[in-house]
Amino acid sequence: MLKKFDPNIMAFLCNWCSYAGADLTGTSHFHYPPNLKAIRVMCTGRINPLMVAAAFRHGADGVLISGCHPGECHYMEGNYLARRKIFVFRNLLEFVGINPERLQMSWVSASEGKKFSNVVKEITEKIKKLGPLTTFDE
Amino acid sequence: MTENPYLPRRAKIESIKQETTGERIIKTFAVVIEDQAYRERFQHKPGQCAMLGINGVGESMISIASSPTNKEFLNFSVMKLGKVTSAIHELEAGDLITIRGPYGNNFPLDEWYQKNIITIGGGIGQAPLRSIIQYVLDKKGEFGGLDIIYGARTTADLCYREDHFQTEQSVFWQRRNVRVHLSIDVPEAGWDRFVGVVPDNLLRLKPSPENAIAITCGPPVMIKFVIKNLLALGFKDEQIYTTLENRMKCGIGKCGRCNVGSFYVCKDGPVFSYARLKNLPEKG
Amino acid sequence: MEHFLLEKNRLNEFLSALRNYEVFAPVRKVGLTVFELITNPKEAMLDLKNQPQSPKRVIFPQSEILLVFDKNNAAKEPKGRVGQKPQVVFGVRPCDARGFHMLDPVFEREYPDPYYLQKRQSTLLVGFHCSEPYPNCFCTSVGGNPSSPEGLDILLTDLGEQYFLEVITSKGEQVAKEGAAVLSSPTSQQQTEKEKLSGMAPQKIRRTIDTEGIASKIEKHFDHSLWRELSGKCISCGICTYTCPTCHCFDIQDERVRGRANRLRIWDSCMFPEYTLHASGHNPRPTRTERLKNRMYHKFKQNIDLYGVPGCVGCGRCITLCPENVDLVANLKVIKNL
Amino acid sequence: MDKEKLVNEAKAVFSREDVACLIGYGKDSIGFRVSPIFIRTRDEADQLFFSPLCSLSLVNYLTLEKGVLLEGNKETGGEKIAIVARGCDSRALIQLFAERGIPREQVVILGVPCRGTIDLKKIEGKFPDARNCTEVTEAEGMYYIRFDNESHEVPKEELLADHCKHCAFPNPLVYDVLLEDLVDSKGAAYSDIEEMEKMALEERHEYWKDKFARCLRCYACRNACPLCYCDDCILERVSPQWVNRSVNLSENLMFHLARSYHLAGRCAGCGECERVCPVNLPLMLLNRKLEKDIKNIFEYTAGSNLDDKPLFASFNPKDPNDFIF
Repeated sequence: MLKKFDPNIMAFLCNWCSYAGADLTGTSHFHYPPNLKAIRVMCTGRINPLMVAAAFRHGADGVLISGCHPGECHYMEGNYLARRKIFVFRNLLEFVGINPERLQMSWVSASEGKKFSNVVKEITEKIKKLGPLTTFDE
Repeated sequence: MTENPYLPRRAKIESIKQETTGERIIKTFAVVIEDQAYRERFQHKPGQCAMLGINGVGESMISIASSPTNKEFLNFSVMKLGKVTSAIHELEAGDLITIRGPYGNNFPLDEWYQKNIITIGGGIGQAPLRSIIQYVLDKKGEFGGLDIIYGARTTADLCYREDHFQTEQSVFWQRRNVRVHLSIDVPEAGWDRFVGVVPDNLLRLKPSPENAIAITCGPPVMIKFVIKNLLALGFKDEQIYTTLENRMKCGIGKCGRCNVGSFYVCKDGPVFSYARLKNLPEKG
Repeated sequence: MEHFLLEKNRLNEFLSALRNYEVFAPVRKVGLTVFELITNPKEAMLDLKNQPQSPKRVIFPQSEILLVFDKNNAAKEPKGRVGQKPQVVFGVRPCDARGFHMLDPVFEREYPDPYYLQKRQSTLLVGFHCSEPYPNCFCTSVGGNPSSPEGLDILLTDLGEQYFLEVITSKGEQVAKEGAAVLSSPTSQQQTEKEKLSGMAPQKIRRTIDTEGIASKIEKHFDHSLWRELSGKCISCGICTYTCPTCHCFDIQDERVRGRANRLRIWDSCMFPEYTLHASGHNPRPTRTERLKNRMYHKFKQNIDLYGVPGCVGCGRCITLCPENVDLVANLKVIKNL
Repeated sequence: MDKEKLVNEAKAVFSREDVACLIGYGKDSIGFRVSPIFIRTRDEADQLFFSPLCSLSLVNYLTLEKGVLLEGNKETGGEKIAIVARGCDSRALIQLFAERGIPREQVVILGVPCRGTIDLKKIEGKFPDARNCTEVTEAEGMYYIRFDNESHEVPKEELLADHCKHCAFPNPLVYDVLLEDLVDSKGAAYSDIEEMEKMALEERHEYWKDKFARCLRCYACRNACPLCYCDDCILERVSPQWVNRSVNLSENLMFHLARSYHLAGRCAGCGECERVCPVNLPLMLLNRKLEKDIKNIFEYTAGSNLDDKPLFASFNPKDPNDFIF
């Protein structure tokens, strides 16, 4: 019997919004799939897409990057810079044959516990449909 | 097929002593090889090195800082610098480490019978010299006098401090012609010994070249000036020894990177007489 | 040893007969000729002209697992080649076969290296007389010859419609036995033809350098300012070392990926600054000048000191593939004329 | 190009400016090869030449070994560096001025309007036995090639380097001396990239797998690149180690993702990475794919304007947002 695919999803959450949002999800008892492994970063702007590639290399089937809504970055513009970088990196992934849907981004504020749980649910479903990432298996 | 030279053996860390509290932290590890057969085969001579490692992190070539007359354990003084040495510094007494060796050549002790030994060390460079110092102290009848010249940047950077102080103040050793000359580079309150760099301390002490062997180890620039001063004091090329270091990976003369001229430091070194060293095209 | 004749159109049959071997042969990939394990003899491309890489990697792979660490972090040796089929490398140029002769003492002496030696001992080299050398070939200047059997187990010479097959070693004899069904005996005329071709081969080598005395010149002029000029073009990439049949330097690294932890040996290059960089930040060979000098020193002085021969087989790859045209032969000439 | 004009202008630069070193093209001893040469005195300038064979970029020599050339010449006391630069090279220079803070006035640029250069692999493949090439000129879509005792005419299309076929900046964008009249520019062309974009994801993956599996990780693509100048490259760090040293498909893919991404919004299009690759990886496809997207979406072209802020240090509130939850 085929083992059910349980995806590994790596999340990079910004300290000021999304990490607090994820916290709120927990304290508000909103459920979300346990596939997500979160790493707190100070700002999405400090995320180097190489961290995303490394997550894939080390076994992630999908990656989520989540930060403050546009205009609400604690450091004024970190999330705008992240958006550009991630947009370009998604295009690069697609060009070498990796489905860009495996790299997701969301804006979740500290008060959006419900949204965070929905984002995680939706992304987990997406990655489940895509199946395991085998590109970095060797 | 013969034994796999890359296969390390497990060794247990018996104790750890933090030597320095300065900018660069040095710890001395006392380790015992677990496998009895390998432990018995691991017969090192003063001057040799061994590969210490942590499986999954990597290996580093470290001088053996204890004398073979010490049958209880092996000493390694490790400075926290790169990936592997940083991981080794995280270990605690009772933890396991890996070891393979011993590697390299050694000091030609047979040729030094009844000679006066002068060691001139700087910083972590005292580690390989410690093996010969301990050996000479343990086999005092085989050698003449022993002068230990050692310096570091500050008192916080001095290795084996208590050992040196004890030997320095011991009447027992003074009667047996063992003298310790410590120095630090910059003045410090409470320091009544020499202040200045090691080559200057050497010039001040003016050890006699007669029937003497001088061994030096330390930063490249210190070695350079120590050799210059030794020559000025009348030492012959054949009386001067140094131990070199280079980046190493295999330890057995295959990976290529540690060569100085046509010699591999890991296999043909680390001990070089100045007579041999001065003919090499690049000096490490 | 024995001589045979192999009809060219029966080459595939000959390769197919080697059932007891894993056959490596040059194959065409992405416009390049590379040595790979073949399953179908038709894949073999006996184009000896364009081999940017030597077959060195069949015996000394670019990355190789030395040790496997288990869950308790205990080190185990990976399964070696013991018990597996022996390998045949087909289509080796004589210079590349000599390259293995240069690698052998490095891995054999003092601390025998089981990883290299196991593969070396179970690998057989079938070479081709090199009838059309590269423009940058200079094997005859470093003790080689385009028709040399040195280091090979079998040597083939192209006679037009047939290959003249010489068995050089007893390992080669075994292969000849397996393929005996498609081999015949050469006529004395064919024997003469083969000898004639061998005699002509060295004349086709167009680049030459008299290496006599180079070692002492390199040593004598070690601190000469000219080295800086020679290395001015170099960009410190690893092409010359990675394509060299005699370069053997490697790095050892522990890697953890997805719960697997291994200690690996990976080719390294003396052209990289990191190669000699101490953890303290001190680098005994900090610039391209010292690194390029060291490479030439290693090949033409150190190797002679250690093993009695220059560590170069004159394949010319480092010249042909150098992106900035650092020309070993030209550089040697400059040193020679100092 | 007229050699005399080039040599005279180079000599004039030496007379006029305080130049420590001029980096230019010189003919090599073998076949069609061209080498970088470093001219330190006025008289040495006679060795300079330029032809369609000059396919290599000289800009990376400005930053090699922490910019050793930029330190000036202690013997002659000269301080500036002069460099022969084509359109793509001038873009790389603009990027360097902006990123590295190299003062513009420290570099004397001899600009060469470029009609495209010959791929050495192609011409050596066509004439493998050529020993001494004496002349290559271009006229009306043909190359006229002389070597040894032969002369040949070859259609330009056959020998032109691939990245030159799509060049949108043949003319130097910044220069102190212009060595020839400006040439017409076709504008950027991305037809090959668009073709690849039409492929299915899996198909494209297979395509790259086949390529990356060949990579030797010799770092030539990085070292030859005029814009890969970091003293401490992320691809070589061990702690943290982003890319392992193992040479296998996964690590090679990591390497190339990192390399091409680091050139996003910076690549000058000189094609050095592709030119130097010993295993013929089509690396410019990756660079040009990003160049195309960045141009279309962010209206940004690397090295086109001395005053531009770096792509990833700037943003527009209206940047694409529809991929975000």
